Amino acid sequence: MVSPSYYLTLSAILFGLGVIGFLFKRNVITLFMSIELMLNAVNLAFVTFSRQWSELSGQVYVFFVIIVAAAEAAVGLAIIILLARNRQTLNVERINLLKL
Amino acid sequence: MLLLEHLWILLALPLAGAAANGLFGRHWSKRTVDAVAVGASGLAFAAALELWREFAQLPAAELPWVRSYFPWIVAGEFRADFALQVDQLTLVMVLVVTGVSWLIHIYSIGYMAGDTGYARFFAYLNLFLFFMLLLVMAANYPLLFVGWEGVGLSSYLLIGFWFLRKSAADAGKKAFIVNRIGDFGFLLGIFLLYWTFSATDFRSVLAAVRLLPVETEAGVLTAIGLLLLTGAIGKSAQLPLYVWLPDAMEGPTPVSALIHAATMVTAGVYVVARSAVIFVHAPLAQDAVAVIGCLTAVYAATIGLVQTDIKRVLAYSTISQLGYMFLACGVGAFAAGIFHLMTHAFFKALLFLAAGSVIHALGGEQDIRRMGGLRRKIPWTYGTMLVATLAIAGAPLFSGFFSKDAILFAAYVSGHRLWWGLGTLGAVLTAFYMFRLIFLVFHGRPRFDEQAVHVHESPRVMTVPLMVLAVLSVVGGWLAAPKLWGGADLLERFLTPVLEAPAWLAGFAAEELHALELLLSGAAVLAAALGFFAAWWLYLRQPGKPAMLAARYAAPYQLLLNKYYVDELYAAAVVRPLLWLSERVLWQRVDVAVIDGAANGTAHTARRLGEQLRRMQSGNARSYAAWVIFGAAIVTAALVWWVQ
Amino acid sequence: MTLELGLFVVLAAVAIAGAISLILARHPIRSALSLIVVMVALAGLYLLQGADFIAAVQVIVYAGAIMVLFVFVIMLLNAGEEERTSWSRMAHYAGIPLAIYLTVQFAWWVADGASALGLPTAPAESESTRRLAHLLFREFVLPFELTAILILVAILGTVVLGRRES
Amino acid sequence: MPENLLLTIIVFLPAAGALGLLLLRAEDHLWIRRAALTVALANFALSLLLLAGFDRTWPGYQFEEMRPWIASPPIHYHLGVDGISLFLVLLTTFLVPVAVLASWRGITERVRMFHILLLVLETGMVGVFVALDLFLFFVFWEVMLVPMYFLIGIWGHERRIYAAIKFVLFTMAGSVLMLVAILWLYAATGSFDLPRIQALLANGALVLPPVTELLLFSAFFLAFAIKVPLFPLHTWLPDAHVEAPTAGSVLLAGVLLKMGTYGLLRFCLPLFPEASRLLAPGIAALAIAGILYGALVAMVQPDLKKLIAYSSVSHLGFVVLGIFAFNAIGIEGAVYQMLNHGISTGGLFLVAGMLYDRRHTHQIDAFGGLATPMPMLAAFYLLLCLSSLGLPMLNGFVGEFLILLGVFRVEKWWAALAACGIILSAVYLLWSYQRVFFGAVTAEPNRHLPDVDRRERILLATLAILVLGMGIGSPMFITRMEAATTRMLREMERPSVHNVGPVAPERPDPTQLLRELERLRKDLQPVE
Amino acid sequence: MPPAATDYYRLLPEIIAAVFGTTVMLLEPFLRREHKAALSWLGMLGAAAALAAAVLVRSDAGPAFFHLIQADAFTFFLRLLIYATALLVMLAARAYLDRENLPHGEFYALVLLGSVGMGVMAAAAELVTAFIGLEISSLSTYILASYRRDALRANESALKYFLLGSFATAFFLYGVALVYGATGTTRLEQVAEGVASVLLLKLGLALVFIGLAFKVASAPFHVWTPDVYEGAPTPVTALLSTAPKAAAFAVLLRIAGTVLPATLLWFWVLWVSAALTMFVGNLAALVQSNVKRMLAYSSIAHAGYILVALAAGTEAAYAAALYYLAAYALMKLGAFTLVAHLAGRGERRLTLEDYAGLARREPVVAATLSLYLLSLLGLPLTAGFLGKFYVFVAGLRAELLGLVVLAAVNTLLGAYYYLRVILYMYFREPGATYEPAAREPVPAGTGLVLAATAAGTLLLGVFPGHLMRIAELAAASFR
Repeated sequence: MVSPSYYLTLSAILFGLGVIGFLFKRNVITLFMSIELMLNAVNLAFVTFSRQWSELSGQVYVFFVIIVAAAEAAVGLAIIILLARNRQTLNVERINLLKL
Repeated sequence: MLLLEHLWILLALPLAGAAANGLFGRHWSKRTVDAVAVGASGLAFAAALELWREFAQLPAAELPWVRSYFPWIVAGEFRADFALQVDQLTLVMVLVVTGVSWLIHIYSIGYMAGDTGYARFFAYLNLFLFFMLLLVMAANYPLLFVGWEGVGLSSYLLIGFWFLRKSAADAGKKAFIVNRIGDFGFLLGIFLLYWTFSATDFRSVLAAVRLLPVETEAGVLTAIGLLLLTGAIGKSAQLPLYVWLPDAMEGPTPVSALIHAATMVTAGVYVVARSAVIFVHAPLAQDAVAVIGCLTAVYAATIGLVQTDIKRVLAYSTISQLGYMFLACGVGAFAAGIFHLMTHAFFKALLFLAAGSVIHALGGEQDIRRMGGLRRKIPWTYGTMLVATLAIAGAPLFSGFFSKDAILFAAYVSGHRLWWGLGTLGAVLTAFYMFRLIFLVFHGRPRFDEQAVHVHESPRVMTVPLMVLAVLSVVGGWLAAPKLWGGADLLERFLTPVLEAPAWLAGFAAEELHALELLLSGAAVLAAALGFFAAWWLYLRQPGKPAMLAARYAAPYQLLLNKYYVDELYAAAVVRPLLWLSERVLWQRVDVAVIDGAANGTAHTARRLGEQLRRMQSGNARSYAAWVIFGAAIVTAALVWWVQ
Repeated sequence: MTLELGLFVVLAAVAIAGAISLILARHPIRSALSLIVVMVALAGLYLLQGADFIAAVQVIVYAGAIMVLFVFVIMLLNAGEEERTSWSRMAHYAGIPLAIYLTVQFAWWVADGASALGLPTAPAESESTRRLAHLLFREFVLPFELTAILILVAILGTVVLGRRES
Repeated sequence: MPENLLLTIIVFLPAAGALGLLLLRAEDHLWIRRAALTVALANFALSLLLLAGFDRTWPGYQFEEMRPWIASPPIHYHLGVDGISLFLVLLTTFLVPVAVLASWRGITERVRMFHILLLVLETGMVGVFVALDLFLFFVFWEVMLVPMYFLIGIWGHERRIYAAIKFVLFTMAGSVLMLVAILWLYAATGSFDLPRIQALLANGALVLPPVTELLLFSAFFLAFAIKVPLFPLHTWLPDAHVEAPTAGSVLLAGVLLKMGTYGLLRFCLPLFPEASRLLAPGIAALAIAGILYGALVAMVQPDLKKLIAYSSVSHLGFVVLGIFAFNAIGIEGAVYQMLNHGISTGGLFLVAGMLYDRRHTHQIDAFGGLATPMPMLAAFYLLLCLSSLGLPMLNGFVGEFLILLGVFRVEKWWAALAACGIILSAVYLLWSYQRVFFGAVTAEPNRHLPDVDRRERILLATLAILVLGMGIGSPMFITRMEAATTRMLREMERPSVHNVGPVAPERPDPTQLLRELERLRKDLQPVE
Repeated sequence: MPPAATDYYRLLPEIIAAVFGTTVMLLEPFLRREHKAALSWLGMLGAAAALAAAVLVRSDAGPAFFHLIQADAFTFFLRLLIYATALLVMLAARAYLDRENLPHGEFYALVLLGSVGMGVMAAAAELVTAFIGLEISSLSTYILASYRRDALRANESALKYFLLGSFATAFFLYGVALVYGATGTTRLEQVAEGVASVLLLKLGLALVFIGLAFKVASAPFHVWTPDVYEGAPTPVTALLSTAPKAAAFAVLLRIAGTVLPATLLWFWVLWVSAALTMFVGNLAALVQSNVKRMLAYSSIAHAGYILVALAAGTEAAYAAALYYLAAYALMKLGAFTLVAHLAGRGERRLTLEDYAGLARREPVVAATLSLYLLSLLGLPLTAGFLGKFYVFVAGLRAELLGLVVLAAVNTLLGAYYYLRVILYMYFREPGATYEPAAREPVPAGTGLVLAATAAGTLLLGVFPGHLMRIAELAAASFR
């Protein structure tokens, strides 16, 4: 049986990669994907802990997270589309009308 | 006993006059103004006479006679009442003040006739009389200080009476400020008195001082004495605070006569005499009085030698004579000081009024180099002024002869030969510059344009006071005349209950003293004669000589002419540095640069920090994320590692 | 090395590779596909841990629905390769190092903390999906219903944002 | 003392009046002025009732009102006056109508707002002097900033904005720390009630560690010192004074500065006697520095108002010095000097304002020879100058004299140094007077300036009467302060471990004892 | 055992809001264009009904839905705050939507549904429930921020808000997972009971804090705030700066109050964060010339003051924090509503210059805005002062002298820029940008909001007792 710490370490690494991605990417869509990656890492942690504690509630949480992710995706992509239409760019670096 | 019970009436009369003329005088005719002002001062004089009468009937046990009218300052345990007192000293002062003042009021009717500020002038004059009476009648030091400052105020107002002239306004301001410097000391003296005796009224303080031993070295009484002396120096224009008095001649001449010769400037002498007990118990302070008086007497006389403004000569003469009074007090002859104060009031007032009459006659000319030969044109003026000159020079049987003689005698007998010597030298100088004045003004040839100036004798209203004063200048000294044949000085005897009798008298036998008296009188007369002849020689016999001498001894002459450059010295050493310090350092550096700079700097720093923070807000979402990560790193590290 | 461990290693490697590829890929489509790979790998890991239902949902909803949406949007917007614009200095000099640090540090801490937990005490449950359903509709009925509102909001959002200007 | 509402009415009548002004049309300038004047005068009349009902023998607070306001934390609406605050209240209510009259001609824009602010300001000012609850005090203290900010900012002169901001920020810089100190005291005592906290401190129920006391004292002191203003925290003052409209300057100099010195007396000394004593030499040094510095800088000001402002720095230095003499003479002198300064400096600003109304400048250079066209104004101004420079028989002398006398008993050199200020005050006042009024008229526009009109004459004559009256009749005022001052000084003698000195046994006064019991009973009543 | 009626009863306000929100949404397509504005009445009715329900439910405090939520006094306080805010925002938005020609129905629906999420956050006694509440509120506010669809700034604001918000939420969620892992539960009451791994719990709580700190905009997680607040439609900014913030604070408070380890763990972080937040907010606000952005920075600063109370960590401090939240909501709502009105069509007039001489043109408006600003500054007799007062007292009682002094100093910084706005309105003459024609009367709804908030600001400033009593009861519910 694989130690939960392996899974958790993996989840931490994926979460971290999501964070790195958020910083590294410029395209707002990929930025958003990085967030999805982070959520996935969280899900992995939930599932692992769920097994750890023999508690199914962890899996319920994952279910919720997925729903949330879906809702977020819908809204987020809608915002992105709107923005792309209005500004003709997806580069987050160019979206800096508001500053200082 | 109306006036003894209601001493305030004496004060109320001139105050009412001042208030009436000050508030409504502008709308009144000249006659009404005259009536009010002269009436007020005349009534005051009458009241003073009545007071004298009533006073004479008082049993000695009731002296000093004090009446308290209302509490004036009460705080904590401190209490100063509005209390007036009468004793012999006060009475002499009151009589001199009201009498001379009344005469000068009358004189002013003529002298000021053409002035636009007629009512204002008389209001000020009455106000002065009020404060002067308050000064001499006050029963405690704080109230005396009221009069003290009050006469200073009146002096300020009257010097600057012709305020359109900058020099007049300047002079008034200067007088007030220099006096304030003295008052600073006076005030501290009062504080020290209160600190020492927990009282400020004369009766308690002086009684307490009598119980103390004579201080052989500097102690609290010495300190009090010196502080009071500081005040007196300011008010009586002694070294080094005399500088305001010559400038004060910017005021109308009656003012110079009343305030800057006869009365106000003698307030310093009055205070020293009033505090005689203190000075007697503090020999160091008393010596200081004498030294200052002596030096001033000679110093001012030397300057008087070469001055060319008729009023300035008289001003320096006043300073010099005040020095004599100080000298008298300093050697313990307070009564002599007061005596000289009185005679001086007569002849110096007369001199000024006569000088005013001359100026009047010449249409405002004050420079003696442009006078001359007036003797026949204004005989009354000439006659009275001559009388006064003889009095001040110490011609035998004139009042000044007796009073000055008493002072020099005291100086000599008390063992201060040097001071006597200096005093006698001063007498020579006095005689010299006074006769120089007389000769230059009234004798010789007119040095003014006789066509342009219509010389005329002054009206009766001006000459009558001159005559009265001339009489007084002659007879004023006869109170002491008995001394010449071994009798007692009547005034001195009258004043003795108040003033300490000089201790050194005890060491001499009466005959011995009398002999000495005659000897010293002779010396004084010789001194006066010397001065007279020198003046006669230089200004009548050899009129070209003075200019020659001035050319030969240019440096000393210039030094004297420029009054030893003291005004310039003060300006360079005190006034300008202070202005520079205030403007350049305190205001522009400390205030603007340092303090405001610090305040604005703080604001500026805050704004700069704000700008920095603002730059954080680059508008770039990725950098925002970086901030979040930055915070996350810190928070997690803090929680995991640092917090237990 | 058990089968489980072997599978874990393989899946974990795939997931990490996918994640890195997501970051490094310059075209959004590639990134999206990488993410799908990660998700599928994760689904495998869920299976490994006995979370069958979640694994299924992961594939169907996440990989299937959400990612399709992403791809669709990428196509719709005709997003090309990422521009290489200048870095924000903050993100460059502080952000990236810090993010890498955080990754390592998190992994370290989590591994450290998880080792304290030890191994699961009970074996994986049978019929977990049924129990899951019970949980979902009893104990967690509130969040469940709340997600309904969430979705309502999302719908509303797309309507608001996507509606043509009238 | 029966419960009555007099103080409440005096505090809030102006505010109510301000609301009333809202009912008038904004264009009705004359009626607005009249209404404001009526309210202000009515309030002055009411405050005279205080004087009438004041019991000069009773050392505690009078006309007390105490009502619960906020339950948690326990904050009371607690008002009261004693001999110290009584006259400050009177001064305030007196100066407000003066300010209204002073603005009669000078203020022509936004007249309604101006008077509303003026009246609101009055509420704040009176409130500060009568509040006995620390919280309430702070409320009034801060609230009064706002109208002043507007008064300076809207109706001020060229640099009004800078001055207004500076005024508020300086004041707030002190008051925020004071707030912290007040709250700290609350945290320590559970009460905001000044008498109660004082009682706790006095009977030893609460002992502040020396460092704490020092910190608390400093926090309070800073707030008050800025307000006074004590050198070197004074730089807001010249700016605020110069830029403020006449009414603002009058109230600023007349009342607002007194809040600082009043605060020192009401809070710093009784609450933190040890710290006060410890820091007294330093504070006295600052006060003396302020006296001399203010005078010297005043001397070289080219702007009349600025000159008067710096003279305030100098004068208030005297007041602070007197307070820190810790004896009845000095403190009574200080309180009296507060009143005097309010009147004479208020008056000076008034005249400066009248000159401004005519010439629209404060530059001394622009004047000269004004005594010729306007002799009455010159006379009044001279009187005020003389009062300000402490001429005996005028009010200023009594205060300065007592202060110096009180200080002299403590430390001779302080008094000696401070007395130099008396010389300097003569210098700058007379010099400026000469430059403004004496000499020939040089500038053409000055030649035909109108002399004082009826309104101005009434104003100035009132002030002149006060100046004279207070110079002669000072016991009428000071005897009423006596009891409160003595009480305060007694409160400073705390039975502490640090100084167990011989304290003269008090002669017990049966009626006083009863009163003490009465107040103790009141204090012990449970809150809510 | 399915949830009983009491469970639903205790959630009644949220249910009502959700029902009304849905109804508004469903009705919208069926109404004619000119009638759609009427939906605002329905929306407001919903908020009012939710408020009424909150009062109703108050008497029946207790847990519901298997301890996922707690309908206690604390929840009650926040429900009042949230639904009242929602009500006022809808009232104020009506005129704004008309002016900007924006659709009505969805706005009200989103506000109502969003407030359901916030209500859930306030009530949540379990982290995942709180998360879902947070998501509901976040999603609706993302959408609202972008409500002016064709305005570039609004788009950008929404995008930044969305990206960074989701990013931070992920942190929060990861924290929840770790807490779950460390303790086997996400129910707050049980978290402290069985801690299996302290390290994981610490990390988890740290991440939870980060997520929430982002939402309350405490430094250095505040960076998104100015941009988002500036870009969003102003009524939305009013909402953003108040209700979601309050809800996030509610979660923070509930965790800090219920989970003992959190209280201890967070202390220093809260301390530093409070100090930093105040300074960052105030200092940056000093140099703003855009009023809306300045108010955004001021929001940051105010979060700092509330964090002072959180750091104090006593019951009185929590009460103070709640009071502050209410006071803050009042003045911020008022201020932003006014800014929205003054900005004019297209939100063009937002700079200080545009405010120059406002007092001349619209004295009442200027006076009202001054009131809000003075309250934000913390001048006595306003709600803002008492908020600060309570916070300071609590801080001093918890012996946080240093932090309180810093807060006091910050008040001074705040004075500068708040007074500067007043200065422009009163002391300056109208500038070049002023167009006399652009003057618009205050719409009735806006006026009502202004009247209510102004009255509230004054009332809470003079008689804070009543609200404080409720706040104290609320804070006592963690006992």
